[in-house]
Amino acid sequence: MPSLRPDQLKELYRLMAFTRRVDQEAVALQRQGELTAFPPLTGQEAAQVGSAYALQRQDFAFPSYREMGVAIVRGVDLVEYLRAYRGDWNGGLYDLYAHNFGPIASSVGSHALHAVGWAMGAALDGGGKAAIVYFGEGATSEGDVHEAMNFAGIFRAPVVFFVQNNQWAISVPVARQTAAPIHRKAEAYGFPGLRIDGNDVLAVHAATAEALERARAGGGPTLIEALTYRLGAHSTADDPTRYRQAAEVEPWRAQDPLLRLAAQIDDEDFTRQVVEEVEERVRDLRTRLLSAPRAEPEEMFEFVYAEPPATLAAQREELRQWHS
Amino acid sequence: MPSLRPDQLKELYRLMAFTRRVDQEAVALQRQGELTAFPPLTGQEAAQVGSAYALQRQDFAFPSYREMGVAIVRGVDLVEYLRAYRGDWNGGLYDLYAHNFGPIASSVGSHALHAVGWAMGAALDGGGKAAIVYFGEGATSEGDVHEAMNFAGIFRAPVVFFVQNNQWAISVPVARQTAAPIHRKAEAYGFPGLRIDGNDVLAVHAATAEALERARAGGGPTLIEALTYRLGAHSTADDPTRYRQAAEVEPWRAQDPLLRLAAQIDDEDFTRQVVEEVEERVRDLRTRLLSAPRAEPEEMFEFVYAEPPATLAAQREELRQWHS
Amino acid sequence: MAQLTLVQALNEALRHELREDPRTLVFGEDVGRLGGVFRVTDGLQEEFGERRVFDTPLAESAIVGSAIGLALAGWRPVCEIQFDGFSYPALDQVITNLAKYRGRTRGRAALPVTIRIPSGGGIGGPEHHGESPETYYAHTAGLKVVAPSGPAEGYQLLRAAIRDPDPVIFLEPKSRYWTKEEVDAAAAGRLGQARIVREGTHATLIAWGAMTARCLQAAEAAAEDGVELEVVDCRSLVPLDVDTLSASVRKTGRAVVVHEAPLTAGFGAEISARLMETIFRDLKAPVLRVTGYDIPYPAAAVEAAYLPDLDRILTAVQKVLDY
Amino acid sequence: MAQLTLVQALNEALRHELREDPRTLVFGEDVGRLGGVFRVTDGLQEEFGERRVFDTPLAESAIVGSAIGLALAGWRPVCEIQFDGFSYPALDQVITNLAKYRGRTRGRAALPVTIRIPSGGGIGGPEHHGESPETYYAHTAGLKVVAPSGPAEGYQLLRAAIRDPDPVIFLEPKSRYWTKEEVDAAAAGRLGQARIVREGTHATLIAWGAMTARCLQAAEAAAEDGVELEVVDCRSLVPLDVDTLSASVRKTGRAVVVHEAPLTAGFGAEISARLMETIFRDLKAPVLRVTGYDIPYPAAAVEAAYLPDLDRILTAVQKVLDY
Ligand SMILES: Cc1ncc(C[n+]2csc(CCOP(=O)(O)OP(=O)(O)O)c2C)c(N)n1
Ligand SMILES: Cc1ncc(C[n+]2csc(CCOP(=O)(O)OP(=O)(O)O)c2C)c(N)n1
Ligand SMILES: [Mg+2]
Ligand SMILES: [Mg+2]
Repeated sequence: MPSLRPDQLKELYRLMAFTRRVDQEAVALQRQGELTAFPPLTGQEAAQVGSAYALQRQDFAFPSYREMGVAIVRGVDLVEYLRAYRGDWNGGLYDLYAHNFGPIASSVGSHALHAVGWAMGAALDGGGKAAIVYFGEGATSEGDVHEAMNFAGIFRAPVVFFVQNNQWAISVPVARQTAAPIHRKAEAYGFPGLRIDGNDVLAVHAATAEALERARAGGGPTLIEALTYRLGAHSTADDPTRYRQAAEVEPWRAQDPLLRLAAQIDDEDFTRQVVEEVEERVRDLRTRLLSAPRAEPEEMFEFVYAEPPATLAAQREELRQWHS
Repeated sequence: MPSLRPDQLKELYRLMAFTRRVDQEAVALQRQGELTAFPPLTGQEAAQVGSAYALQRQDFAFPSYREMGVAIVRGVDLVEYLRAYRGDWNGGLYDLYAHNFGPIASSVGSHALHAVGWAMGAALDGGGKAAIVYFGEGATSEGDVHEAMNFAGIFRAPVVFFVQNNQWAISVPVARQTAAPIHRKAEAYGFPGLRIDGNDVLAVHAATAEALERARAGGGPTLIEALTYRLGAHSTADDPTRYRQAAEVEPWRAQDPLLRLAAQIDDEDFTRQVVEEVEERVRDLRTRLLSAPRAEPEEMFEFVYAEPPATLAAQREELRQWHS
Repeated sequence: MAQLTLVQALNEALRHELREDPRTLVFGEDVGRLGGVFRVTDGLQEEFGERRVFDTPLAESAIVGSAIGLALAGWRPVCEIQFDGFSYPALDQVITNLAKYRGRTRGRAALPVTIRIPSGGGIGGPEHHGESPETYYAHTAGLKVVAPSGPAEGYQLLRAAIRDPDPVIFLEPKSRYWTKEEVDAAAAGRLGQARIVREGTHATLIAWGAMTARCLQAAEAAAEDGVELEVVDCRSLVPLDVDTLSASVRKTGRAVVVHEAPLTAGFGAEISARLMETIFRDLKAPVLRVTGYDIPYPAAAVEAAYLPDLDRILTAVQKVLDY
Repeated sequence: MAQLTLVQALNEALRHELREDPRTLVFGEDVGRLGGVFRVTDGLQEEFGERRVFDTPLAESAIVGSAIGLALAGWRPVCEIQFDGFSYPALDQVITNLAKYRGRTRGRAALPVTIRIPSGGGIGGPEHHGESPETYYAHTAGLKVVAPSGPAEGYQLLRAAIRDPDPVIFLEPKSRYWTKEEVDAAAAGRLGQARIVREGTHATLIAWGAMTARCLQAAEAAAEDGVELEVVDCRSLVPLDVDTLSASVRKTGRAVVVHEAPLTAGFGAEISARLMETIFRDLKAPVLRVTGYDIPYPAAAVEAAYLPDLDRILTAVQKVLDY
């Protein structure tokens, strides 16, 4: 893998800084009652941005609920993304095919199988594409994630399982999820597994780029365990002080992926400028989000079937009458 | 582990020979219309008898649908066992607690979790007991088996996962179940996994005894992959010539676990005598099975709830009237 | 036109769709080399190759989950779950994802997935091989649920299910697999229409899947006593053709719904409730249900006593007639 | 006697049972150190230790499957599934094993397992956090299905569920978690009895869980117009107290069933069918259903339009009155 050019490092920094700032804004918006809930990712920017940056246009990313950083790299409109957390539409309002970025998946683990199926389909179509699926270390306990990795191994599906081991699944520490290192789980499926420093964006990028390239070339799946840390709460409904000590969090703050990349770039003018840019973009995002039209009740009937069965059409009609 | 005494070898041989002969008889009974279906185990006697022979009274065995050899070692009455395949009662008519042998489990893989739960419970009660759960290599693809092993690893449950890798899951070869050796899967869960010659009853016994002993002593779970071969059909409803060549089967016939043990014992009088004993016992079994009372329709209401809800009681009453 | 068993008719339907649409895939446990434990996929791998017809590892959730992913990549998966009782490990994928994906993506990701499930009892199978899971699916909004009653229906409905843009749960009545019937390979099916299988005037029997034939037998038996029963085959539970059902019962004034699944919260309850809601004034008697009992599907030796039989059906008919 | 929220009442019930029976265990995701995402298990790990109250890995099938094994070893597991929408990965264990084990072992292995599931909508949750899965369980023979409507009910029914020798699915109405009510810690509950929450003469509203309170509100609103509605809280869906329900509707002649789950094959259909079967002659109008729509549970912003509200309930009441 060729290492990244300086302008690419800066691009990564911009993306990560923007991710961080939107994350904070989303938490604030929730406190202000503008979002119903939000799962912040602060601390995991390198893992998300670094891995997504390795994707090509034709690749497909399957996120869980915490991958706003990936959404940003994929160019998803954040109004359409955040309206999921505003309670306007489950899964988000963006077009998954416009950016090859799947809907927000809130049920832990089950989307891993969709990534594998998509990758099998891409391979049937002749290859040259890869899927990446994101989930946490907690998700590795679910049967679906096992079945997904097993299918991927058997069908040599072009898919990268990208595990953000952020040490916690709500209040449950990783030591309660598995008695083995997560990256070792790949041995059960016959493909490579590796553990990387998930707060080092360059390491993340390099490992992911290599795994994706192998997948596109027909070399099969890879499991990447990115060691990182969720610095904030599990979600805005969560109070992490109930289950972890500040002393545990502190060392991870020193590993803040943004600080680490900034130190590498070592250009204070640039970082200062990014802060401004980002503020501006977030202001704009906020305005657009808050002025976006709210969901209309009738819309909930819209997309369930290609054509609504008679009973459903009647129900929609009933609702229309209530609301007119 | 102390090696087995000569009389124990002979006991093993008796058990295996009896298992083989009942297996053949069961297939014959099915052909005669006396059983609805039967999944023969011929070829897997060493794996089943050798492992079950390592159990102690207080241990608990959770079988799948093919573990008649284990049932025999546990002292389960075969009339009560085979009546499951006669269509009289799902799961078998034996008392699971009389021999610490669970009901016949036909849904692949899901019983692994029961073994783990039982083992967790035994550990909570102070240890000194172990569970063993039997399933095939095909079952390792199921999410439940993964969740079971993962729980076992986390809770250090005293349980042995005994996989009979008989090369086939109906028509699907092991190469289509997993891209990794099965015993290596233990690495994903942080406990030992080993592969043994499943047609060598002494090797099977030794490995299982050691794993059980470790479990009883609080040393946690073990995964044992016993390499063996299903010489017969998947079940009496199956025609293996549709998916495998005779040439594949032949070498495994040479590895027949009964022949191998007979060669070790090397006592023709003994083996001849066993044949006679076994014939006698099978005749008796056949008579008892065919003269056992058939299931009564009304019984199907009996054990669903501790006390039947009113609707169910009414349904039973309705049926009683039909059948009187 | 040919005389085909249901197994053969379904095989023909799959073959037809595999030929017509190169994006159609068939997969599941033992569907490839073996051709399925019931031989419904017999010969398909030979004809269409291992790329399009393949065996999967033994994992139902993965079968459905990967079908979703394949559909997202533009394929049209037809997957098999080997038996009714083994469809449950995939329920989460079905409820959480298959049924919701179209909505979740605002219609962008249609999932034209067909899940074939040999269902129902009556063939002396072991535990978990005789269940009728239709309620679980019918209650899950976002799915279509189809239950053919014989070869001709099976052929047409399976082709329609595969072509349908929405996910379809296709419940094959395994006790009817070996029944023969004329099948017209040209006839195109449509989902969502019930069928009057026999006309009658005194009461309506409503069924689907294997119970349709049993209701026909009951109607024949009743006819000997001068009672003319109308028999309606729902064919599809979702969408349910309430119009055809209620038109029939409006005419006869009486109805008995027959199904194999347990009574409580079985789909018969939905039909009963719907009939009451739509044609209460025309009902001369309560809609009755003849169903499996509220117990797990029993062992082979007693399944005949569990399944609705002519006696139970005719007794219910007598009740609604005498009401 | 104390004023408790439903969360506190359930916490008290768990505490009580953990104290009384040393074989009782509480486990699930986040129930230990955190005390549950809704704090229902708050403080239990402190009081009873990590042996009896513990966090599990994130795997619902394993939670239920290991509960079965623990019950086989003589323990009395009370496990939590964090939300309705995450109970589906465990459906196979529930249907295939939990519900069938007693029968399969001819009564030797009773499984006194209680599965608590915070259920239903109305709290602005994300996807999968607002579903009402009762039909899936009620249709599964071998289970009991309990759905308390408030703190007092919750306390008594949870204690009864834990003591029950059969597996119980315990659906907690999460939108009622923070409602306060007098709770009598001495009162023993019994499963299988409905309760007349409000007496009335013109029509009967039938509900369970969170919809009970909504029906009470509807009854109060109707009373202002001189319409006296009887409100029945089913409390338990299996066993269903058909006697209490039909006695009420026999008296009023009219009924409306209200639930959050989608209409089609929802449990309202069962109640409707049962009422028709038992008291057809006494019905002055068809039993109507006011339910969620036949769509996946929608996003927070529109859930109020999805859930039965006073307008929809009172319109249905008007319909049965005008019939
Ligand atoms: C199937 C399922 N079970 C439970 C939950 C509730 N839940 C939401 S997030 C979460 C923890 C997930 O932890 P992890 O996989 O490590 O991801 P992280 O939240 O740390 O990103 C849980 C238990 C869920 N969403 N889905
Ligand atoms: C959950 C589930 N899916 C499918 C089946 C159908 N089935 C019965 S046995 C079998 C193959 C099992 O293979 P394996 O686990 O290797 O055990 P073996 O039969 O070889 O002993 C299959 C697919 C089942 N019983 N349960
Ligand atoms: Mg995590
Ligand atoms: Mg096998």
